[in-house]
Amino acid sequence: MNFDFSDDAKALRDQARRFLDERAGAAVARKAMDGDAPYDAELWTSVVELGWTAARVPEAHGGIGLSAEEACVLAEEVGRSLIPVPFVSTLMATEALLLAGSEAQQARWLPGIADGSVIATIGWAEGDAASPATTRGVRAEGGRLSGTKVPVPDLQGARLAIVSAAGRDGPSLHLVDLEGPGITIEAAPTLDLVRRHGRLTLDGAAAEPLGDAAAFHAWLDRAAVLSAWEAIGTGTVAMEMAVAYAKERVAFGQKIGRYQGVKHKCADMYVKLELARAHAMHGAWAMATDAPELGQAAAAARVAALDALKFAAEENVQLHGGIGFTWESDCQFYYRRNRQIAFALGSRAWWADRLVRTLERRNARAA
Amino acid sequence: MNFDFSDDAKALRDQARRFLDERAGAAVARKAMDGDAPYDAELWTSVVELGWTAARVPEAHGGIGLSAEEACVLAEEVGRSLIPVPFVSTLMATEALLLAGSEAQQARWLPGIADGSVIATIGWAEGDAASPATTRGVRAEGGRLSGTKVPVPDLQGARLAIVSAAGRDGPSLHLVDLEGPGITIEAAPTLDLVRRHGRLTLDGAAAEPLGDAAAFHAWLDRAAVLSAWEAIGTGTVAMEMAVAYAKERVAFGQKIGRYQGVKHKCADMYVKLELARAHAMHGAWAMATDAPELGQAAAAARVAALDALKFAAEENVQLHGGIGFTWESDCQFYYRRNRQIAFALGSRAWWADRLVRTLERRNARAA
Amino acid sequence: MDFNDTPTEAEYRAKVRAWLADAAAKYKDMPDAEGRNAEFVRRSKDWQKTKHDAGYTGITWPKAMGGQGLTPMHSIIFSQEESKTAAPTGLYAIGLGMCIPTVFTHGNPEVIQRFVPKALEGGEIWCQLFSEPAAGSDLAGIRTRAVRDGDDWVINGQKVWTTNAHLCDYGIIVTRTDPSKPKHKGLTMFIVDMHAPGVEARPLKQMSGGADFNEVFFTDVRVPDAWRLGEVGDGWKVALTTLMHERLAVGGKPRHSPDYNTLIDVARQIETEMGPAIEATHVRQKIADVYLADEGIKLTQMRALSALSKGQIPGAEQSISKVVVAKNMQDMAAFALDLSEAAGFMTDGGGSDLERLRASYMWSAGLRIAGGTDEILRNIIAERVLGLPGDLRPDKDTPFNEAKPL
Amino acid sequence: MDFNDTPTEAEYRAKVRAWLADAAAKYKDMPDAEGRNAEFVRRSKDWQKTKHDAGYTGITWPKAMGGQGLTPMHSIIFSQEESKTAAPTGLYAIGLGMCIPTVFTHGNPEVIQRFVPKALEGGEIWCQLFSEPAAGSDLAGIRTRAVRDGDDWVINGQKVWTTNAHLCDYGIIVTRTDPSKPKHKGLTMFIVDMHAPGVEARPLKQMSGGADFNEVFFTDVRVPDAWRLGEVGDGWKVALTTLMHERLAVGGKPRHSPDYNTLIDVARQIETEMGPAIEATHVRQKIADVYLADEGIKLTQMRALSALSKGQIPGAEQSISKVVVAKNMQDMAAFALDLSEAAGFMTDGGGSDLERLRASYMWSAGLRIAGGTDEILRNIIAERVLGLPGDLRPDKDTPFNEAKPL
Repeated sequence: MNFDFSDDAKALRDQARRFLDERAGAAVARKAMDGDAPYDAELWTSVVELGWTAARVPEAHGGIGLSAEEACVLAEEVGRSLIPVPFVSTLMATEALLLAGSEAQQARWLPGIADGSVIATIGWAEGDAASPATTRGVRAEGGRLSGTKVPVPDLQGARLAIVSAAGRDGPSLHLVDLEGPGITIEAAPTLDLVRRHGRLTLDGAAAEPLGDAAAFHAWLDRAAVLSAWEAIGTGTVAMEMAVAYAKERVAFGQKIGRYQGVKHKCADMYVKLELARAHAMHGAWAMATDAPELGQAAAAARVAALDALKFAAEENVQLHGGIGFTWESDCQFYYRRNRQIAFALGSRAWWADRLVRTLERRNARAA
Repeated sequence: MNFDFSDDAKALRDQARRFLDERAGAAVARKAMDGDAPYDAELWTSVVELGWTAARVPEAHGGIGLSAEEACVLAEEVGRSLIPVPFVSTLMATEALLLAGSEAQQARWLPGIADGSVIATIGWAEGDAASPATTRGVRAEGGRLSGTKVPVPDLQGARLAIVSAAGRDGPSLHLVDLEGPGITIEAAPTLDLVRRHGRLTLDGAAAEPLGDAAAFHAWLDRAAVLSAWEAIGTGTVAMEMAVAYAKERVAFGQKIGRYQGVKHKCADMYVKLELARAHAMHGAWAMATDAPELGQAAAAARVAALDALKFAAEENVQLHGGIGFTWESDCQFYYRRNRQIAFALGSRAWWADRLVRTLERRNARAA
Repeated sequence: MDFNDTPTEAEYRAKVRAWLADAAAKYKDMPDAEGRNAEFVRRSKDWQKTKHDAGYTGITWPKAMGGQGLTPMHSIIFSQEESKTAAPTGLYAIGLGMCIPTVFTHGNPEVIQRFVPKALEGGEIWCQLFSEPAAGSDLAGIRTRAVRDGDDWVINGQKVWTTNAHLCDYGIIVTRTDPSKPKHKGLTMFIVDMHAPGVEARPLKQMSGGADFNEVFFTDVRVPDAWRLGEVGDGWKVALTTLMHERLAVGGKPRHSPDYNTLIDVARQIETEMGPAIEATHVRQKIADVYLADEGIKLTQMRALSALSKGQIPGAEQSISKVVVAKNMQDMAAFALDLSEAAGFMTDGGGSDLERLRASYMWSAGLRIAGGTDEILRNIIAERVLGLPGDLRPDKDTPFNEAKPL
Repeated sequence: MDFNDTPTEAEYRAKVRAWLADAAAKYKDMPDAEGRNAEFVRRSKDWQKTKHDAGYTGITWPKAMGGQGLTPMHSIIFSQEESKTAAPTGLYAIGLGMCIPTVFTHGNPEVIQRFVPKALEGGEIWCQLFSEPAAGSDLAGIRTRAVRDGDDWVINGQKVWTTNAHLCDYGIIVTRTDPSKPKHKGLTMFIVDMHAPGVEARPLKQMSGGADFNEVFFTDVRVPDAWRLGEVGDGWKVALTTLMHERLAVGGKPRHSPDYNTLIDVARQIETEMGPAIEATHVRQKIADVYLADEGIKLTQMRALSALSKGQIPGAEQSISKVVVAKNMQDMAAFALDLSEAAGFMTDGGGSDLERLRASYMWSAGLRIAGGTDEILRNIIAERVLGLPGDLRPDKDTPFNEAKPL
């Protein structure tokens, strides 16, 4: 049994960790928050040079052709670092192209993604309350899309948007070249002040279908695994921050980490994160092997990771006491990002229900 | 503002507490558990002599005519004491007669209840999973009932059973004289080894309707308030037991009550019980004044009390460690009674939903 | 059991209501003044003076201090009625609720004469300077030094989480005057002039965006010994008097916070794949949970008010309230934002309910800390109400400047 | 990443499977034997001898001790395959898993010669005598005394929570030999003959009804000094070796416990006013939560197995597992029993799922305590994994007989 990442994936993880520890982190996120740029262009160049955008792209399209395991470790490291670049969005879009793109579509977009000239993102949300499966506001007619997607992460600066639009069997994905006509892009402020979101208004914009409704759902599962890894990375750093503070802060003559009220909370963070990690590894395995368990593993990974991140982000503020609630503290980055990741692919409750639907289908097949 | 029990109710509470501290408690419950009697006849005689069964019965029917406040304080004290007598069942049946009984029905039964010659109980459950509102197994035809009610608390020894049966608008209550023909009573073992339950098989047994479906629901609210007080009493003693042990048990050189892992758990028990107490007082007020808030207050009281009791009963075992898990420990009485009270009037989830329905109706009226 | 005023209370309420109808009427048509701007201060001063002249200030204070010598219930009745008007409130809450009672309990006659009447009629605004970066939950860990110099004391150090420091004229401050004594023994309390040289108040921006508090820096700030409150070295005891006055406030959810009805409204408006969100049983179970917390705390406070009305001192209701309210706000807001999916995450739309829920999610993280963390409050409940023993405090008897944290 | 055996593992598994198919076949048709009766003991002894003769006992032990000198993965593979048969297991788990490794690590050559081979072939059954009424979480609080008398030691005291004590031939016991030393320093461990005069094992009935453990009373029980394990006063260090062997067991949910599929099945069968319970979203959310715990722990154990397979020592997986499993069992059982309303409360019907859920609700209360309470396990995770400092231990350096609990 080797229920663990491959040595290659681990080596990539270590390399990414070293780079991000040096170049990213809360201080860089704060600079991004205080600035206007949609992302940090210099860091993006470095990320591209490191080959992260090329990682999943097949060699035939100018990439490195690494496996889903590598995508997962990168998502975790990026989640740890808060790095203000559109990597997760581009990665999720890449997965959609890999999964559902025709040879022509892949040839059109993947080389640019690999060499960093194309930033890509995915938009499913439509402002009003809606789950990924209830897209209502954007319709496709004769190769053209109209409607509004908002908030779309990393939209400003992106060249390619993959958006969902209502179809006969539910939403399906469409490729939109953002340099085409009929497209308006505006800022859409959200609770996350570091990762920028935009409002994409489509007015008869040219669009190509990217697979069918089934492909949309298959993509959702893959994206959920990646988002779980990102969440685990972010949550783990929130935990590490809390633990470090608990080892150092003194109250009533002892390190606060000696109090069970504090240490049991840290232990709970760890337990939740480890459970999430186990599910997310299951997801990574299922994604890498195209296993039939993918649906169940992906939903479980996302739900467990959201729970772990939320708990770690909230209790990290709590353990810091007053100082943790200040603007100057880094606690806020994890607290706010927790909302971003919770939103990113549809809510915890929606995914929990999806998990049970998957289990029911599995049980029905087995019966 | 006097959101507190009347001086009369408090005096009755103090008297009941003194009696029960002396005569009841876990040791008496253990004796009852080890014996065969359906209830402790000697204690029942004392309870009747103290006037508890007469408390709610109007003077015209041989009772004392006290208010709902007095019923609530008695329910709490009885909940504290675990006293093995059919008082709560008789009290709930009394409320049904007071609420929905005709003059003749009241004259027939209340004097016997007041003087202790009639033990009464209420049966709604029908063995298979069912909420109070989905009675299916017992039907009334031409003044006769057929079907099975199980488990019915305190059935053995009872003279009068008030049972629900399906009607056009949902279940309604019926009076069944258990000395009549067509009645079979057997033991029905449950998780509660102190409060005995029975299986009541009705085979064309004579029965009188006691009010309509609306009366059934109005009774449920009143019973829920009483059961909340009982639960609060039981939960409070579980908390007191845990707190006493935490003050005395030593581990690693300190009283375990010094550890936040222990003391925060005790604090949480207290917080949950105090919230439940506030809702149950609201229920007592609404019951005593026939206020339109009764539905909402009763459902909230039951749900909050179930939560508090469950937490106190479970964590009382936990705080005791190994010794708390032994048969010889009294922890089991609260752990098991917690299941009995949870079952007694329908589950927590059913009542939580009922609470929201009540709020929706209120909001609709206000709109 | 009833929710009615006693006859005395009813009489007082009627009198107050009649007076307010007239005196506070003019505020109804004024545009809102932000909580911390000059217009708000002007209005607050004016309103305090009006109340003072009519005998509605210092309601519970001794008559000798210019108060009305009435009960806490009278004070609560006035506040309840006042809060129904548009009159400006809040600016004097800490000063008159906590600072000045400490001044007239522990100050010398001259100090009382100098400060109490002026404060009561609203001429001077007060703040409380207790918390420090290294003295939060463990308030006695205060490091701000006061050193005797002739008839004065010289203060150096930093305070934090001071409400309205930049608007205040005076403050009460706890300082360490003898670091060679154990931590609770070497403290002394003073009155300090917030306009004195060396006092600098800086706004302290919160995670949630606003800046409702201050940091206050003290550099060689001189205070006359006559402004000392209590004996030298008795600062901890004096501070406990101040904090006791906090307990009498009957707290609860911050005004205008979203509650279970907000969740009902939000859930009614959301259409999911399976129908209206309000029909989903997990949403309904959550609404019930939120109701239990929201209404449970309100009812718990009514129990406290009933005790007050009978002249009793309320118990642990305040601690229960904050433990329940703050976490419930955070949980409910997160749940509702999740339910609202994208709309809950965007900050420029979604209607006022979602705006309030987002603010609530951010603010609740601070509320779980301010005025006693969830953890400290559980300790208080366990120790003061249930009688459990305290955490070990290894530094309790060690000289402050020799204590080595374990 | 894969869930497959390595080639070496696969080869061993195939060999084991082939052997078991033949050797364990006879048990398939035997009627169930209760875990603690004579027939079960007879069958267990027989099966242990069979395994021993075939080279499947002491799989991880050194060859010098009669073991196979293989890795923990080999041992786990054997257990996995064995558990698929009807062969009787469990009686030797504590003896061979924890007691005998302590004996051969700390015993003298004669003791090893006398006890180890006999234990391995199943001739003698062993128990572990550690916990006492006043030494549970704080195991070093042991009060059972051993006093030197010539070549013997005389033991007096009481042990508790001893599995199978009444079936056992020998035990390892921790005693206090010097109460004037600090608590961890005055302990010594011995082998004790469970049939010796003065040893009395009484069944200890649990809250859940059964009696799976014993209390064991020692009255003037004599043990030769030659049966001492480790030096006098080194009992704590020796006990830690024993407990370390516990860590290698890859735990999890008790076999046959209800899981998320049970909840799905129960929910499918319940018809509520609003349709099948399985369609209620609060039920579905709960199923998801239970799945996350159940499967999350299974997957966490696979991570531990993968580490073992690579020759690494697993980390905190055991502690995580028990914290999650026990509470999840209690919550899930309570939820399912609630959902089943009356049927969940009665004990004489409702089908096997409900029987298992009721048993699970009772048993989980004990599981949250046994082998480390939820609270102790959280301490372990926080201190050993996250490196947080320990609770203050005021009695650590005080002579045991002078320690005054704070």
